[in-house]
Amino acid sequence: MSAELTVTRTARLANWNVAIIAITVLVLIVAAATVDSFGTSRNFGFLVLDLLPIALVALPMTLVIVTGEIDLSVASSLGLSSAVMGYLWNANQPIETIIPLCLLLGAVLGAVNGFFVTFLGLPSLAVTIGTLALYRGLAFVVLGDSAVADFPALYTDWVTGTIGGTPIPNVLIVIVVLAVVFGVVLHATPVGRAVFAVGASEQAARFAGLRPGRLKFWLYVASGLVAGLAGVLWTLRYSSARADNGAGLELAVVAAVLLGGVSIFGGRGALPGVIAGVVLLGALQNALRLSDVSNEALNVVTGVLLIVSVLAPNLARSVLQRRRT
Amino acid sequence: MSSRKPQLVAALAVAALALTACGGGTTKSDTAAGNTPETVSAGTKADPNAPLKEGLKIAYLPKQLNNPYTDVEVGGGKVAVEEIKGEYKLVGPNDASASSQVSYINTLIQQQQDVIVVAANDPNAVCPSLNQARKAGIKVVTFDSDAAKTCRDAFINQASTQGIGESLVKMASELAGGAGEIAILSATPNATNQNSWIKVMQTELAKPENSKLKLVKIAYGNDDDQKSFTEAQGLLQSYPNLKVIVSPTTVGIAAASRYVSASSYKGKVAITGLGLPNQMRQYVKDGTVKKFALWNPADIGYLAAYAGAAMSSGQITGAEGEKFKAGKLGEYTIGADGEIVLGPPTEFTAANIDQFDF
Amino acid sequence: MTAVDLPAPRRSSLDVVLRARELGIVLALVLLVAVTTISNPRFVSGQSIRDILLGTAILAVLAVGQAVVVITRNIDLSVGSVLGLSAFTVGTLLQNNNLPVLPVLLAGAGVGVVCGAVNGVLVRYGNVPALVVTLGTLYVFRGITYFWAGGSQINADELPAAFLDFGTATLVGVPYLVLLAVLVLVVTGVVLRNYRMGRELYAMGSSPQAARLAGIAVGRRTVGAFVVSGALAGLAGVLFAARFGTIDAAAGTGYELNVVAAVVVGGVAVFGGSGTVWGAALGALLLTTIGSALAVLEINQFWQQAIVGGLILLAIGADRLVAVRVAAGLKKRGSHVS
Amino acid sequence: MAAGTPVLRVRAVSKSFGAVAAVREVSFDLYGGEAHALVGENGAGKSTIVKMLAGVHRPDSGTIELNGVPAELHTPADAKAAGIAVIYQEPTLFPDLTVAENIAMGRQPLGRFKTIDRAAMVRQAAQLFTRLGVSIDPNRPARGLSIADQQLVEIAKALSADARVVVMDEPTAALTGVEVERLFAVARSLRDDGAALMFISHRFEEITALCERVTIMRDGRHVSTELLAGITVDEMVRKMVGRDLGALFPKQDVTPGAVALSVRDLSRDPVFKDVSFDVRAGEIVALAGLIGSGRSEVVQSIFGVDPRDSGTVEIAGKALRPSSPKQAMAAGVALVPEDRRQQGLVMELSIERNVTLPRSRSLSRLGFLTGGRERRSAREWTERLTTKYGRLSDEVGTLSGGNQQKVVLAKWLATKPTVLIVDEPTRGIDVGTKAEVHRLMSRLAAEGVAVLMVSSELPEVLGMADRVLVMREGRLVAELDRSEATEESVMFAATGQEASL
Repeated sequence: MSAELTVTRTARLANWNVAIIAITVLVLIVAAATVDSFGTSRNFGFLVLDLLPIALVALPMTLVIVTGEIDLSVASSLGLSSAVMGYLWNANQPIETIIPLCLLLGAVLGAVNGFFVTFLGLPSLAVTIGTLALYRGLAFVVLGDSAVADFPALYTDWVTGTIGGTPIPNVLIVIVVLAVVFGVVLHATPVGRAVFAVGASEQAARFAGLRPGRLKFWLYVASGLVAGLAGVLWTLRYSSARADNGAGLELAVVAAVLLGGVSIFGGRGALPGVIAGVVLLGALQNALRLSDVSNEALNVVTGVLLIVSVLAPNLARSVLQRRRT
Repeated sequence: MSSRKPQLVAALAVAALALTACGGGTTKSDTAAGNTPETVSAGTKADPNAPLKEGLKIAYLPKQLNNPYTDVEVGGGKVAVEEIKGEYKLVGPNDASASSQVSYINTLIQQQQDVIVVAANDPNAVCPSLNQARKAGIKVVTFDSDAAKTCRDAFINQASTQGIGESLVKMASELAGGAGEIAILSATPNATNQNSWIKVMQTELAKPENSKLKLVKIAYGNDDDQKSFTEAQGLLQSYPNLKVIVSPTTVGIAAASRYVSASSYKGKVAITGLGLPNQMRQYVKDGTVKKFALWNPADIGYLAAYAGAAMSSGQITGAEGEKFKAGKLGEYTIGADGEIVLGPPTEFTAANIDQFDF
Repeated sequence: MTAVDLPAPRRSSLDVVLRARELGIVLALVLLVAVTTISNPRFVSGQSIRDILLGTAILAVLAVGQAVVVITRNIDLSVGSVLGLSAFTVGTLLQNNNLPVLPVLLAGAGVGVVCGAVNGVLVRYGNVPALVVTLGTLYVFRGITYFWAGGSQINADELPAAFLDFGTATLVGVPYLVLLAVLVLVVTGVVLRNYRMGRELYAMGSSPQAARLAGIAVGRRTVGAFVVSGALAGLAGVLFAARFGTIDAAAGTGYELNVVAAVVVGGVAVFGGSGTVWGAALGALLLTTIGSALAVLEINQFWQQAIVGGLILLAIGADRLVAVRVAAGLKKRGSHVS
Repeated sequence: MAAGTPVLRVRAVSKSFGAVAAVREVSFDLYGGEAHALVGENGAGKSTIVKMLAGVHRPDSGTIELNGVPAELHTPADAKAAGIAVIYQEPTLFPDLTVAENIAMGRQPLGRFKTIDRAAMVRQAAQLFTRLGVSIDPNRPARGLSIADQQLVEIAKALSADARVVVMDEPTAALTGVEVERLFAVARSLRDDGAALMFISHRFEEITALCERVTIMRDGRHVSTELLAGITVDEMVRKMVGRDLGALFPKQDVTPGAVALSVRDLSRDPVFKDVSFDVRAGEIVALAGLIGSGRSEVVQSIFGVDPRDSGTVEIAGKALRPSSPKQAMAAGVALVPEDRRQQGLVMELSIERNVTLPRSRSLSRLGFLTGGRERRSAREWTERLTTKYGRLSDEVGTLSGGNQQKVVLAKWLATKPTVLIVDEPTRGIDVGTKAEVHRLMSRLAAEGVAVLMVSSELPEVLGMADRVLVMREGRLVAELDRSEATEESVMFAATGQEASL
């Protein structure tokens, strides 16, 4: 079973990564050519802002999923970070204190996930469904149903603004910097090598002297930290701290990561593919909306893409095998 | 997975605390004064005699789609837009979230609409985008739920806040027989409309003639059918002596009526508030609901279209005192802060409900 | 070496633990009800109990279906969307159209069967993990409902009175919906416990590889489990329509998390092989009761979600600790050749 | 032995996995009332034959006939329906279900309305256990059963099926002498009832005690089928191995140096207890014993991947913390684990990544890995071990067993260990590679590396080791010098009884 299967698997991964990037580029070109005002610089800004939270959260999520785990609590961590930001702002704390505290909070929330998953050895799916409810609930406890606004214009303007006179949004810097950091960590450091090894075979990784538990713990911390950051940016972008900010985002993030060719079983995936997945989802959404296609269609497209991203390579493989025998 | 990370996190925390200790940085009280609202110039002076432009692109962005009340409102808007030979468009999220509305506003800017008629899910969150729209020359008219005053050109108020609040208390008092416990089942705790009505109600209830009415609880059903349903359930359990539930939201009143009509409380607890005749007809006929009120929502959308068109055509700028004609509804005058009041609400009872279909 | 006298088959310690697992939920329930009742005696009034049971009925039907899938080491996140699609289908069928209740129930379940079959076939024959498939169909089924509904809503006054009566009528004080949920629970519970088919589902979840080697028709059973989950979600859609009377395309949005929570709190292991539908139903009852109790206790309703989250963590954490202790106990009870 | 039509007839079956031909044109017959042994070295293709009979694998060519009719064994269910019961090397139980349910799965006794009659099911299980002479509570879950008990449940399962063909793939590996005797009694009664028995074992005394005929396989091919009465153990071994034994094990004599690895009172409940021994530089020490005697657990505990309850491990006089493979690696310990596919290699990763995985930190520059150094290092070490592969970026799973083992060795030798622990270093690899591995170990010892070898292959133990440590049921029961170590003495220590070789 092994030999042939694994050969095609390598090919499959490479293919899918190339395929998803190609599809994304194609969609961008087609959209720019056919959808009015899709290609404008202003729309580019909107597009980047719209996919900002998904893009950020998808980065650590990629690493978490490559180790064979999952973090469904990210959107709730984002919401809690936003709620706490609003709460502290109402309590008249300086924003310069609030932001680092929200990042710290995110890291702590991630650490709680990490604790349950690695130290207690509980399945991450169940744990993070639990913290998904818990963190969102706490966000409501902190801020109730109210919204906090009036964040300083200096900050909100930066988040929605562009670099100098260029049409490049400021937040793109954040995305690019973090994407590079996570990309390098995953693909060009010993930590990244460990991530793949742990995801492909935790036991073999342990026998190679790696510490899967610690690694996963810190990945959850990173996931929480980035979710906290995304919460801060979300709040500043809408100038509105609310407990329900980002609700449901986790599904879009997981969809983007899987669409990017990361195996839900762990051990496989590449960051460029994930970025392509994020951009593809965001661009499709944007273009469809500009063409007055309803949200509903988008839901269907997202769902179908998600399934096809895993199904298509599987089918291709079985067709290939059938032909060979 | 290096051992340096804990130190890093600790350092971050220390840095944060140090900042607090120094007392430096920007706080809410600093910005409250400093955050001058962005003003977008209203453009040239109004010319009351300018003709209404044809082919205006008028887009409606309600709080969310799939809400029957909203459907009636925008339905009225569609009629008006057709009357003035404009292009009608309806977009909106499936969830009542501000962030999705922002994406839609951005899309509408891209599509170079002439007028955006919006019901804000969060008065502040939509502000930056609305101002971007206004900078791009789009007129912004809010309805249903206002956005911050600094980021829209006009607000269509379904009725004066005072009028609705008073009429809600009047109905409650009649149904309670002038004395007893009443409770409010509202939309979300930060819903602009509901909160201002509740404020008026509270002032009214404080008056001596209403001293025997006791407001025991304000519950929030989040304009979610099921949530409202369970909240009504909770109210009746917690307050056995409750006489009236006042629900100033169409979702809430329908849910509460549905619960009561099928429960043992029917006939003992009265429901009133703001509701849609079509949704309430059944409960009025089976006696659960004696009376409730509402303005004609279709007229709101209708008025909004005319206000937006008048503004886009340069007839008005949104300044207080300006007048414009709104088709079959006649002439309207813009009030303070760009508010345009539709008119007094209608009361519905078993006697008249069959005359209305919305 | 002599033939041994076998000890009479005795209740194993694990059995006791499993019972204790469900006992734990019952205890939590009793405690919760007691505390709430002390603060407000009307909490145990007939109407209040009826309301809680009605609320539980829908969640429990979903939880039973979910438990069947989870026991086979899969998950079905699409149940909320299936419920929505089924509720809207039923609403449309009944819109100004007086059909008897039974065909309506079947129609709702039928919608669910189709959805469940799609999930099952993709999982089994497409080799796509259940999490991915049902996450995808969560979007797809919901999208289809929105397409179809196009923003319309079906109101109670458009539904035949007979159907709405079904939502509120009772038999000796017990609402029909609750009876239906109990029926579903009992049938599924008995099949899972006392029929070969049911035991094979446990076997598949306990060790997929061993199940294949044991000649279990893993493919058929997997599809079957998803079909059951879909059918029950479809049925829940009918119950939803009957209870709430107002149906729009958003019906049941976000239900999947409550359902998974109920199942996990009810002691069904997320990695399959153990747990019962009774536990899942109890989990649903506990979650619903917490919701009602918070309103009565006038605790900020915002705590509800946080409490649910905490409960999930508590449940899986406690299960883990118990499992470790039981495993240690079992190891010491090896066999002995006499 | 009954004559007439064979119950099972295997005709010229072949099966390949990718480029590897596991079974080539193998034919043999099984008669009712016969106990038939299948022997061969590890990797000879025995397990593949078993899996084809079980319906897990389908033959690429050739046929399997049951009672003279070609059988299509596409799925395990087909095999089960055809009356073939298989007892696997590794038990395949459902941990969450009770023992009784495990036995009855798919054949549960039914009561009214086709419901499962639990009482009858438990009774059946109890009767089977009585027949086997063991006491396992039918109501307990399978989780937590010892390997031996699991094996017994598997046997009960096969018994309950009333199978016409019972295939036993090393069922006795983890059983004690008494349990083996009992099993054989049951097997004989099955055989006398007319069932055909296929028995796979590495213990020749068991084969001769139970079976009438033997089929010998080598490298996926059928070598011969003979009456056991007409063949000696020596001849059998020669046919299995296909060469002279002596030349295989080129251990050079080395004068041992200082103590490199010192283990004192190492315990881990319930796997092993009070294990103490030393390994000196330049020495090869073998850890022998039956499967399940705790050998692998001991070395895993030394390396730190498994925890330990008490005891000390010192490398060149320096104590190792428990549960820290990282520290063990830093101290110069390397472990080539027992299970290559699960423990030794990350099968989905490339050859290059596998070879450099333990060293990725030391190969990085300023914390970054750009690929070049890893590639160069991987090439250097795979070449040193003459590994055959297409490209370094190929998944390691695409290699043959022998080359996979070379990758594992390359991976660990590259860490320049002073203490090399190898667990079953030649399991499932071809003869040529086996010799290479042995030469390599010998050379390493000559260079002053202390080698601790766990092996179940007695000839390998006797040929390679300077000293043999024997474990039985978690305890170190004997230490034999090269001169004292014979198959008899090792087996005696390992089983605690007189072996009849």
